[in-house]
Amino acid sequence: MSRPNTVIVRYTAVNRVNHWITAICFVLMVLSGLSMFHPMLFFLSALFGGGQWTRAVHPWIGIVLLISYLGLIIQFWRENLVEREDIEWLKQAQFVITNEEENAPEVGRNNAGQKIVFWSMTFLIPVLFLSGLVIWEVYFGEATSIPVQRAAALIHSLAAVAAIIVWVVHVYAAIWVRDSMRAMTQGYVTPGWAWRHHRKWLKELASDPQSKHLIRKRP
Amino acid sequence: MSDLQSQDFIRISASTMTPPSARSHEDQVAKLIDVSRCIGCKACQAACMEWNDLRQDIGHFEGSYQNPDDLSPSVWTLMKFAEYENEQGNLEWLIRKDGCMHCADPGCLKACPAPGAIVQYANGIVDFVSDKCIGCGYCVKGCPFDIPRISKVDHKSYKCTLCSDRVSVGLEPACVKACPTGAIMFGSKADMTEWAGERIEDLKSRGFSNAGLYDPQAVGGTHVMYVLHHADRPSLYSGLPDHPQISPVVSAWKGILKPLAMIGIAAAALAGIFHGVTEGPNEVTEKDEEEGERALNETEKTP
Amino acid sequence: MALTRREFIKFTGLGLAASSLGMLGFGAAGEAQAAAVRPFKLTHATETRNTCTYCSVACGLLIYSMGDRAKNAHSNIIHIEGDPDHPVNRGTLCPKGAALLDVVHAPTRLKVPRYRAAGATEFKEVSWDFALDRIARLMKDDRDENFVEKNAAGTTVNRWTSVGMLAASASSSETSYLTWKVVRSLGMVVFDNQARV
Amino acid sequence: MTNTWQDIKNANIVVVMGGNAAEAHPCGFKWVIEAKIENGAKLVVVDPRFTRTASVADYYAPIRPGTDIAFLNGVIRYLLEKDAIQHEYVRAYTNAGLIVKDGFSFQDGLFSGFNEEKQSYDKSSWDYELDDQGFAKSDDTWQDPRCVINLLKQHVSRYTPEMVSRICGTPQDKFLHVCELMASTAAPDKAMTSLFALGWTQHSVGSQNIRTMAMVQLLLGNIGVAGGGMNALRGHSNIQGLTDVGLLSNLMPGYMTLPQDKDTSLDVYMSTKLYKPLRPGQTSYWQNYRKFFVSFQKAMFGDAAKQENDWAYDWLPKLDIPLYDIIKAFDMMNNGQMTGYICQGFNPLQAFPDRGRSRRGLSKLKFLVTMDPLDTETSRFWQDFGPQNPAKSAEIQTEVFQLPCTCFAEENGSLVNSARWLQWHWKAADGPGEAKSDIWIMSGIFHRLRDMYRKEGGAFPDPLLNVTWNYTNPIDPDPEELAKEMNGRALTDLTDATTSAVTKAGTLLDGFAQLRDDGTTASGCWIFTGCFTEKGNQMARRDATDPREQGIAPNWAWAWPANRRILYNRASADPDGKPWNPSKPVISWNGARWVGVDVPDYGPTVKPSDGVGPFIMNAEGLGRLFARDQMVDGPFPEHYEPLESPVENVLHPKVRSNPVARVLASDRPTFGDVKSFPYVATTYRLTEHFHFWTKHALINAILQPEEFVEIGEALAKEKGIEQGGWVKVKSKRGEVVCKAYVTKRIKPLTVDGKPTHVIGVPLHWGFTGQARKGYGANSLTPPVGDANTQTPEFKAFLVDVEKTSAPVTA
Repeated sequence: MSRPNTVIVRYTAVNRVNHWITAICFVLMVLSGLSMFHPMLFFLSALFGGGQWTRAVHPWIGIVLLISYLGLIIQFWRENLVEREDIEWLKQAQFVITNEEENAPEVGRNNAGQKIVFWSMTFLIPVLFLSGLVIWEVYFGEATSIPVQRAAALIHSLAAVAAIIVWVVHVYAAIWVRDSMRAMTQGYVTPGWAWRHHRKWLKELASDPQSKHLIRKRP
Repeated sequence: MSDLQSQDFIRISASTMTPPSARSHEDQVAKLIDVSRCIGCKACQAACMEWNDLRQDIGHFEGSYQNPDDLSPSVWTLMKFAEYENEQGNLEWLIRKDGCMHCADPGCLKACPAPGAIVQYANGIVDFVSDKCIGCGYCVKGCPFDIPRISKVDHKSYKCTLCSDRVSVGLEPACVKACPTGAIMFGSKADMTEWAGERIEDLKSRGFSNAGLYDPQAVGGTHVMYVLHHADRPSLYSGLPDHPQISPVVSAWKGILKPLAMIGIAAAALAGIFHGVTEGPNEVTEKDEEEGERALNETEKTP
Repeated sequence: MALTRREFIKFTGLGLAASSLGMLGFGAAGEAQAAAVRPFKLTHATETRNTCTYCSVACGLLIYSMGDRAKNAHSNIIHIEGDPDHPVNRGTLCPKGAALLDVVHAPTRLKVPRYRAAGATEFKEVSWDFALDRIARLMKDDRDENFVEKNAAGTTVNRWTSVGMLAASASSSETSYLTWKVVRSLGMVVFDNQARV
Repeated sequence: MTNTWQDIKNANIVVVMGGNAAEAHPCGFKWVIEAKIENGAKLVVVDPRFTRTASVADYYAPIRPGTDIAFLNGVIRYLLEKDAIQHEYVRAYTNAGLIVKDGFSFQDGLFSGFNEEKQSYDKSSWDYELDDQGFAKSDDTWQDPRCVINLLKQHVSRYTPEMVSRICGTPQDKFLHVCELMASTAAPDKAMTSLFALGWTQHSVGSQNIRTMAMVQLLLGNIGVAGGGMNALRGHSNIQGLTDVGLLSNLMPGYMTLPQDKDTSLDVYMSTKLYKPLRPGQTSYWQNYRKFFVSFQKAMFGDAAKQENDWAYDWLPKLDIPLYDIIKAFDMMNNGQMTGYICQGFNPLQAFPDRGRSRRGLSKLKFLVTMDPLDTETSRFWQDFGPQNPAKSAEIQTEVFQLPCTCFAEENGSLVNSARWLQWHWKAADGPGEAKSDIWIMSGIFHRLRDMYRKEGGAFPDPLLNVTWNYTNPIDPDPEELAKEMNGRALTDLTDATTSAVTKAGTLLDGFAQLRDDGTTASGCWIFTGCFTEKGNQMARRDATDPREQGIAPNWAWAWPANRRILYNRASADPDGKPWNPSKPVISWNGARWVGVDVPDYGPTVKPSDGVGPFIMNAEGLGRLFARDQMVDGPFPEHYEPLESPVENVLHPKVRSNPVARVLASDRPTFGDVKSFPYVATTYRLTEHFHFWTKHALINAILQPEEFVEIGEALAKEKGIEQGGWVKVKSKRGEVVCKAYVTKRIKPLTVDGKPTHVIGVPLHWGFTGQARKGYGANSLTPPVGDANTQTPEFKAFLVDVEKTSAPVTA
């Protein structure tokens, strides 16, 4: 297969750095969080220097995660607004899953699945943050009543599990849909990738003189 | 686990294993607090502080004899005072020694995520092993009696140990020994329960028809029990829970959620793996590239 | 209940407790806990019998001190608890007695004689010899000046009223007796103790 | 205490009045709880506040501070009216039937013999009619209107339940219920014990408070029996011992009294001491006074005390006034009559009434010596500590010596507990730094003075030069040697008159019966004889065996006198020697001798038929319902209002308070009246603290950190005082600014129709130590003393209270 000479910038450097800060934080949160969630995974706390360290750093990473994710929200909220065609796409999602994407409607910059990931995280991360604050013993141990803390702990766990599942889907999708990863590592996609997965977006790009700068020669 | 004789633990926090159960004949111990004999002298508090080398900061007078004002990492037991006017208009000064109840089914242990940080010995004592404590505060949320307190200094959880160091060498806890009026007794749980029965009879004969034993079964019974003159209303005694139980929220959190969550996460991952194995990757074809290029070029040419 | 209360109280005693509680089955737990729980801090401490210094119930005490009284070991009191053999307190102590350790080691315990000169705003540390020499001198000068040998009626009265003494309430009877001898042999009559307050 | 701590468990009724045993003596109080559990006893508490003792009581009745005599006289009236007395006991063992002199009378609040000018009584009319042989006349049928029981009936007739309620503020039904409970112990096999402490003593009528209850106990037959008695719960660990050894201005060891100016010779002195029995065949300790005295002089002065010099009688100082007590001492200081003061383990700035007066007094001294393990307020009276101790150091010319002492854990010795047990204790460690024992310090002062007198001469050095000091280590005498000296020894070979047994010279004596008045025995404190014998240190005995678990433990330590555990135990048996309560006998007559768990109160072979009365301290051998000459303020107890009281004396308005209370004229202007100070205050201790010591101990400072007063909800509401808010409590003498504890445990009492509020003032705070700084309750208290014992009236005085803000501290 000949390598195309033209590529399309999908994520800017700022986009990517922000994403990866979020991703690293999220992974650390998952590892530290799970170690405190299930005894089977307590061994993960060793990665952080033991249980005390795990307990201590988890909320701080959470703060970084939240701030970082706020950055992502600011950068991506507009392109993740839900549109009527997202529903159509979802209805045809079985074609996507079976790699028969050509049978599904054309997709803009983000498909409905990506939007679901975005909005799930946009909902879950603040929930995790707020419920996390309530159970952040060191600073807020006495700020709320114990029943509130119990509820917060339960909500925190539920939200975390949901977020992890969303994250698993997100990561798998990135692997499954080949070359997607490059968009988030090197920032660009090929016209073919765009044609295959986000044809509508490609067409818009192509017809929009404002977007010329996004189309460049392969570096 | 370290070099502990694990046969002597019947519960260990954050352990997925069933502790060994070969030693099945160890007597359960219990501390019986007979509120009707208690004069609120705080000897138990003093003895506890002295034996356990605990000294809270000197506080202020806060409108009650209750001092310090709350349990803390250095206050493991605390006399609580309630002025109660009964139906006859007579004053009763209900004084209760608060502290860990050493539940048979300890909520703290259930909530604890650090393996071995909370243990329950075969004699019933629930003990915090601070070496393993991570300071998360889950025990605080798990406890139905609001007992554990997390230190702001070393971030470890503290509470009454039932003087496990004394009991382990065959002595009674320090508070029990000190108690001037015998309001705190210590022995086997069976003996204490029986003795409580005698005390309740006596109290009934003195007009306290609702006298009874506080050994709440919803937490499996406790290894610290109270003889109350008003066993029908424990909350009169500075908010002793009327119906203590491990909160359903905590049970859900530490019970069903744990396996469900693991299954859920695993299922998501497995789904991905099986999808990958069965459907394979979604790859861009050469045709796609051509089409893509074409789409780009077309527009480039058309303006 | 199989045990009488007296026996019950008895076996909470130090010596008996170890064996009796052991028989009840607490001993087995001990083995396990020994590895997990805080080490028992009195294992080889020296035990001294004493009597509580506060009220007149006179509870028996066991004072535990570091060291085995070897020549090179300086005894330091590390723990005080009730004497289980004592017929009155049977091992119990009140909140004052249970906290005796903190009065023995109070930061405001005096360690050196101190002297405050007339009009001074601070104490200064002095030697015992300075303090006792000066006190004796002040006492003698005043006694020689104000001692009343005979009253107006000519009766020998031998009294000294211008220096007085308040005796303690917690010192031993032996100390009291010696104090009485010193005070009365000087003719002192302004003499009282804390019996009333 | 007449009985032991453990003996309380034998009681059927425990009355705590004039004390707060649970709070002040928790470990002794366990025996009250045991009485409830083991003996089904009922605990009755009568107190102005609902105390910690009340919290475990079966019955609580409130009372206005300072009105206990009215209450108890009401009880006596009830008992006599309902005939709820133990007849046989009262007839045989009390002076109910003795006939009182015609001259005795009581009118308008005054007994016969009152001298207005001297504010004292001539007690000569307070006596029995005597027959030709000098024995008291009696009427065993109680028909004679002048016999004690009839005079008593007449005296208490005014104390009807209505009157009691009017004076005390106790609701009538509660008063009557308490009467009923007490009356239930008139049965011979039932006992009531009275536990009391400073709640009775710290009044201008302190001794009479106790006496009234003693009379109730005599009428109920509760003295001398198991579970009975009058049990003064003494405050300090060795205050009993200090009193026993006579460390009071007018005392000598063993309750002998110091000569007065009128005792111009030994014979004159002795003539007032040797009691003549008032009934045929009666015995009395005091018949042996001369033996005790001479033996004491031999211990004190050794060979220098000789027959020729009247056993050095003149070397003892004589008193020109009855007492040089603390109230007098501080008055003298304020008048510039004192040069120096030595405080041995005592903190008068905190402990004495009217703190301002104490501070001014100390400022006028030339020198002050304090000997204490702790940094006391007294030793720093001259230092400015802000509002809690405003002092201008530069203006105070007192030289102060603060001498560091060892504490209980750092010395050997014996302490006498409330039950008269002498218990030996052992040193556990050395004291900190250069701290020295009181024995070393007193010896140091002694040697320096003696050397100076030897070198320089000076005023009458004879006693100082001749006092015995033959200790192995004269600069730091061994407590054991001192204990042996108090016990006493034979100075020559002694032969017992009846048994012909010989006691070798130098041998330690076994009992005070061996003491002689011919200089052949020496004993520093006769009541302690037997505590350290040739068999060893009896005070160190540790055999806790307790026959029948009756609470005697006769082989634990040693009790004075003669290892007797229950005083007046002869009264535990009926006149024939059979125990009143067969299930709890103390001693009984087996036909040949007295046997039982305790040492009998008199000769073990004295037959019941000899009719010797059980109360052998009294000349008539009987318990006194009529006090004859012992009390200075009347042979019967009478209700007098406290010196500061919110109401008139409704019984006799002209004689409002105790006419012979100890009040110095110079202090009268410091008393406030109800117009300016409308509330009754009472001071007390909290269980978390011991006086002013434990605020130095961190644990206790944590357990009760800060000064407060207790105020009832009604008064708090009236005054706008919030829970835990700041208040200022003022008396005519000073003020305290502290936190308020608004409580349901103090309720207003209706006294003579008017609501009366009581304010509780705990007394533990000062300006040294670890607890938060406080003003101290004695900033408020009046310098008034009980007529008999001069104990200050800390339990009833007047104050005002107002809401305020936190004090500004430096």
